[in-house]
Amino acid sequence: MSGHVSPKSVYYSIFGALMVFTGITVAAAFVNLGALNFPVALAIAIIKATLVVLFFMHVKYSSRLTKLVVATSLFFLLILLAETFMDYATRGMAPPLPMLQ
Amino acid sequence: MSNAVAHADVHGGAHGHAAHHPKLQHHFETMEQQKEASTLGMWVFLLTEVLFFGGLFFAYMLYRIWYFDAFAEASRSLGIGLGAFNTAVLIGSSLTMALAVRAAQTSERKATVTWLILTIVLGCVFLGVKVVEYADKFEHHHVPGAHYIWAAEHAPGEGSAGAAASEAEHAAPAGGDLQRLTQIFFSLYFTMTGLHALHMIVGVGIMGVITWMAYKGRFDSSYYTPVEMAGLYWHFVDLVWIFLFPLLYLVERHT
Amino acid sequence: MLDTLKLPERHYLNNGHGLKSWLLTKDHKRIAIMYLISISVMFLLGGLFAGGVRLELMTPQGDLFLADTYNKYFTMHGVVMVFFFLIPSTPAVLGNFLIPPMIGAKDLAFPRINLLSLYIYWLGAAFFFYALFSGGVDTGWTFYTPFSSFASNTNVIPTALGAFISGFSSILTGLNFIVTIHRMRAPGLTWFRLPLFVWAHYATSLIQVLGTPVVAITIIMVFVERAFGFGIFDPSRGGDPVLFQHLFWFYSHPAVYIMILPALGVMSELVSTFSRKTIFGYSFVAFSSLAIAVFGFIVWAHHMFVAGISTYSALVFSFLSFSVAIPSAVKVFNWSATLYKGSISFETPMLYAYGFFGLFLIGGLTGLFLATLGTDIHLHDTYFVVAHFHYIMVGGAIMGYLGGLHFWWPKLVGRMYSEFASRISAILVFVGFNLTFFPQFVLGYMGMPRRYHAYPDEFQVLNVMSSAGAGVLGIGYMLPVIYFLWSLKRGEVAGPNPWGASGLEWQTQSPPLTENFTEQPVVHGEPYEYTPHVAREANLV
Amino acid sequence: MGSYGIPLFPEQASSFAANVDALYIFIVSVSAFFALAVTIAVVAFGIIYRRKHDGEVGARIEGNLPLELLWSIIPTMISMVMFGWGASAYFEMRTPPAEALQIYAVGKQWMWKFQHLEGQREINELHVPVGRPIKVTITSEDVIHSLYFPSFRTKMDAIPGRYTQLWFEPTKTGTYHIFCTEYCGTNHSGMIGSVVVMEPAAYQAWLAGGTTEGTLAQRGERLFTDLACNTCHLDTGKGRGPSLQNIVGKPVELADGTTTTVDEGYLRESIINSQAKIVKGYQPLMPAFQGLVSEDNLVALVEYIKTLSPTATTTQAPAAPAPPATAPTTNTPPVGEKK
Repeated sequence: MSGHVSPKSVYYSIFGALMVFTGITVAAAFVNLGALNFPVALAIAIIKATLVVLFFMHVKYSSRLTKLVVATSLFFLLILLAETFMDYATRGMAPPLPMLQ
Repeated sequence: MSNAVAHADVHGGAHGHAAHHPKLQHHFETMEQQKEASTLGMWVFLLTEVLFFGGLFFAYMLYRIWYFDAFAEASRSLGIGLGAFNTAVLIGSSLTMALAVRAAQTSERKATVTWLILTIVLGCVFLGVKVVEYADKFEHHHVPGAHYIWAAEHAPGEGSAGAAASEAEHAAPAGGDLQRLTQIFFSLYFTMTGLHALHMIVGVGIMGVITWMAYKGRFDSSYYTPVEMAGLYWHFVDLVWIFLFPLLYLVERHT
Repeated sequence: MLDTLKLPERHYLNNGHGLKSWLLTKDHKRIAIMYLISISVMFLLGGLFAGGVRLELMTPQGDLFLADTYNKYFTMHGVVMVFFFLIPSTPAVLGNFLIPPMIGAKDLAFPRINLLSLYIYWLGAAFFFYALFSGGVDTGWTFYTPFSSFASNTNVIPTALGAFISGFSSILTGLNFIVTIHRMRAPGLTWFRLPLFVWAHYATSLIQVLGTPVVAITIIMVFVERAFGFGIFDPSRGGDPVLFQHLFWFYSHPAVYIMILPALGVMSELVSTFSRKTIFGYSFVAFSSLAIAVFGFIVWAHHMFVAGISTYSALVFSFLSFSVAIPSAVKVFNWSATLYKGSISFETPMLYAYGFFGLFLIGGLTGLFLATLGTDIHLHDTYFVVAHFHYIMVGGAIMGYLGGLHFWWPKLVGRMYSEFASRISAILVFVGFNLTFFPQFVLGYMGMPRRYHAYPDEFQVLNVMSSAGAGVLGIGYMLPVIYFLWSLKRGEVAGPNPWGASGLEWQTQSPPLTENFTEQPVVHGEPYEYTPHVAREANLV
Repeated sequence: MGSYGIPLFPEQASSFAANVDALYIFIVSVSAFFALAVTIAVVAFGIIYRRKHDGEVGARIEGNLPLELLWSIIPTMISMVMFGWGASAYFEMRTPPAEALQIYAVGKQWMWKFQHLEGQREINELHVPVGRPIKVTITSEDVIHSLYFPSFRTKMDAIPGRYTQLWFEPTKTGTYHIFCTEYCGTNHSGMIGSVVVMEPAAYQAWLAGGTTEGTLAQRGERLFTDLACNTCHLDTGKGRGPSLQNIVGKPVELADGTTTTVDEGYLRESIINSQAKIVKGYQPLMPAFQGLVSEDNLVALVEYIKTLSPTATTTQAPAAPAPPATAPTTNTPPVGEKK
């Protein structure tokens, strides 16, 4: 009946890592990285989120079905973001008429 | 007929030797099945939550790209100290939550209760800081709508066309655009943090119930599903904030 | 033989009496019955609004109701039918009732959440009724901004909150089904032994849990604009109203499949049972349900081809839209092939199935005109679109729902309805439906825009035909209410399996016990197995 | 067109109409074929395999893979034909020819306002010459509307806050419907009008009659002075704002280092939302005219600025390749990271 019991040290080290990443992301915001500012902030957030999901939420030790549910949510989120963004990114472009005729 | 059916006496057969766990609901056959159902249900619920915040996230991304300067400007008006503090508080509460679940897994009743109470306290600290931040926004008229005013030094060029034109003659800095565009930022800020705070409030409520149940000794290593499910929810709420913090507070701080 | 049948002594309907035993029940079957009553009331209400719309459109001048009244009628018709009837219809009634017995379970995985979803539905409906009695709403069921946020002066907020709340009811139903189908199947009942009805509901549930939250957040964004004066879609503050449409249709296009997929599942059961034959291409029919659910999520912007989206994305969305057509076509072909060398009988449910064939074909094929860019520019927001989606959502979804209701009615209440009356009603619905909506295709190509209170004279002939058809359709829909109610007391006792159908739900008594089965069933065989021996046995039950 | 007194097609009055109708008839034929085939099969099976006696069951046929593939692949291929044909028709509709005559349309609850370059303004009525491509630039003052010409087989939404456009070439004189097809409130069904397609000579005569305001560009020029735009936007380029001579259709470098092309949408945005894109080398001094200039007047200003660029594609000059004018939606700010 009992699931996977992680040692306390795992939780403490994940907590430490999360705090370190929080520090990094704040520090990075004060540095001008040009176009990289946003990707860096987002990447750090994604790393932090992954740590939480894998260790605090035990997905690392969960069934394949749970992993599938997580993957499904990300896949459909990606569809929502990508297809909507496709519209905004290509607005104002001339139609590729020569291609079609 | 099809699905040629035989009837197996389950209760007398496979599981007959094990007495029913008191927490086993009648429509489940085993505790294992019951726990798996709860876990799957919780994850499917979190999946809906991902898409729920996903719609807001897209709106934010779009307008951030379109109106970057307004977003950077508005973001700088948020207190980074409070934001970072709250992030630390929430991550800390995730730690205490994880430890509460662990304590339940190992049948440590007292530890479970202690960690849960700590989680509630940290959650309330977060909400308290949020109240302070919101009050500040109200004071500065940073709540979008009829009373919205973008900072005084950026006085909006409202008035008649003639007034606007004469203002242009004096080459006064015009805050008209920021007056409009920063409202989009704050609309998203309030919607996103408001919904997050609402999730926190619900979370604190759930934690209260779970803590009480833990105090009454309802959980041990053979049955701790409610603690685990509440933990998943709490971690998810933390996860949302992990994204909200850089998106809202850290748009551009280096200028 | 049949006259010797008696209702079982103990069943879910007499296990507890009084209002409390219903309102506090955790039995999925009782919850399904309460859903049935609730959505029937909502259907009646939505039908009344539709009647108002059709009455007004009999004359071109717009002289029966005020324009505002008319606008409220079609808005509330849409809101009621979409959010309070079609979305819950087949899943919350038939799915709720039948999925546990079909998979050999005692109940859904979360009975209390099931009851909660019903209460949430009622709460949403209460918000809608509040909006209705305080003057109604006129935004169209689509709530397009900026009209809904700033221009309309009607009760947008309670209506939108009603839709928002009822969405959670839908999410919880879907969540419950997913967990139930994953975790509660009887021993031996593998995925590929599941009835196709269950597959269809699994696909439906996926859409419910994946799509509904997005429309929920979209409604929240409209709500904060309207209630607090925030600006997210507000063009005067730099917002983009087209973003609303993207987010709205991300849910509302797949939502069409929430309505039609369960009906497709019902179809598979009907076609197989009434031709006493296993379904042709089981795995293709099963996977086409999943394919429809997944493809349904990547095509939404075909609702927006003239809404100012980019030419490139219109191209991509048009291309993807055709991808939904293929699994739908595969289903139709497989059902047709199932009939080949079957042993076909035409009881009422099968009449509905045949009607479904006709209407779903027309509805599906007319979708091609709207996926094709060149024709959609002309047809967008005309009566062609109105006719198309009514063929799918009324022709398809309601034919499936009614077919299923007639099929499983003996299981629901243990008694048969009048076969004669029900055949009449099936025919009336089919004829009335075509008379109502087929002329609208022509109207649409002629250029008549939807949501018009008054219209140019040349459209009148077709509009009168349509209104006349609506009358026939109305009678066709009312008849079942009468003979179903009649059957409750006076109907012949049905016995466990009046149709000689396969499927676990027919193995138990009608009406079933609260716990569905006396013993946990174990499944050994394949689905839809009909052998001469078993068929005889079924008739002797 | 029609049969037995029931009309089936609206008038074919534009260069698109025949193609759209042909595509429509093609899809109708394909649909009718499949619908009939399935119906006949289903009805025939129903008759032939009717249950003869109670104990009868159907044959056990599990499926047939080649058949499944066949009826997946053939519909896919046919639908690709529909897609291709439809897409090419669509691109034609979204690509106005360079020499198209410019007209501006503004939707508001509940009327259509049209403005001709020569200065004529009409409400719910639009006069156009036959045989000449017409480009309509559309916007809205309040909610979303949709400008629909059934006889021309084209429509486009009017979206507040941005420009969209459609074009058509009338091929037949006469009077045809204009409808609003996006629900816009109480009088949605009253937001209709008629488009009058005239012989070119009659159109010229109509243009000559009755306007006192001068051409649209002249009206724009007066507004340009009234709003004191001319005090900063000097032709020399030495004013506080950039010169507006010869900018339309050309790329312009912005303060944040990106480049954009000057088109109607950019001009509109730069007037009402002047801080959105600052031209490189200039200060963000210009006030925002959001809410201060009506859509009608904005159109006049935009048209005036366009006439300052005689080499670019404007109304009368069919010269120059014109990427901005062909853009399907000259609109809201384009997407692109600014930092």
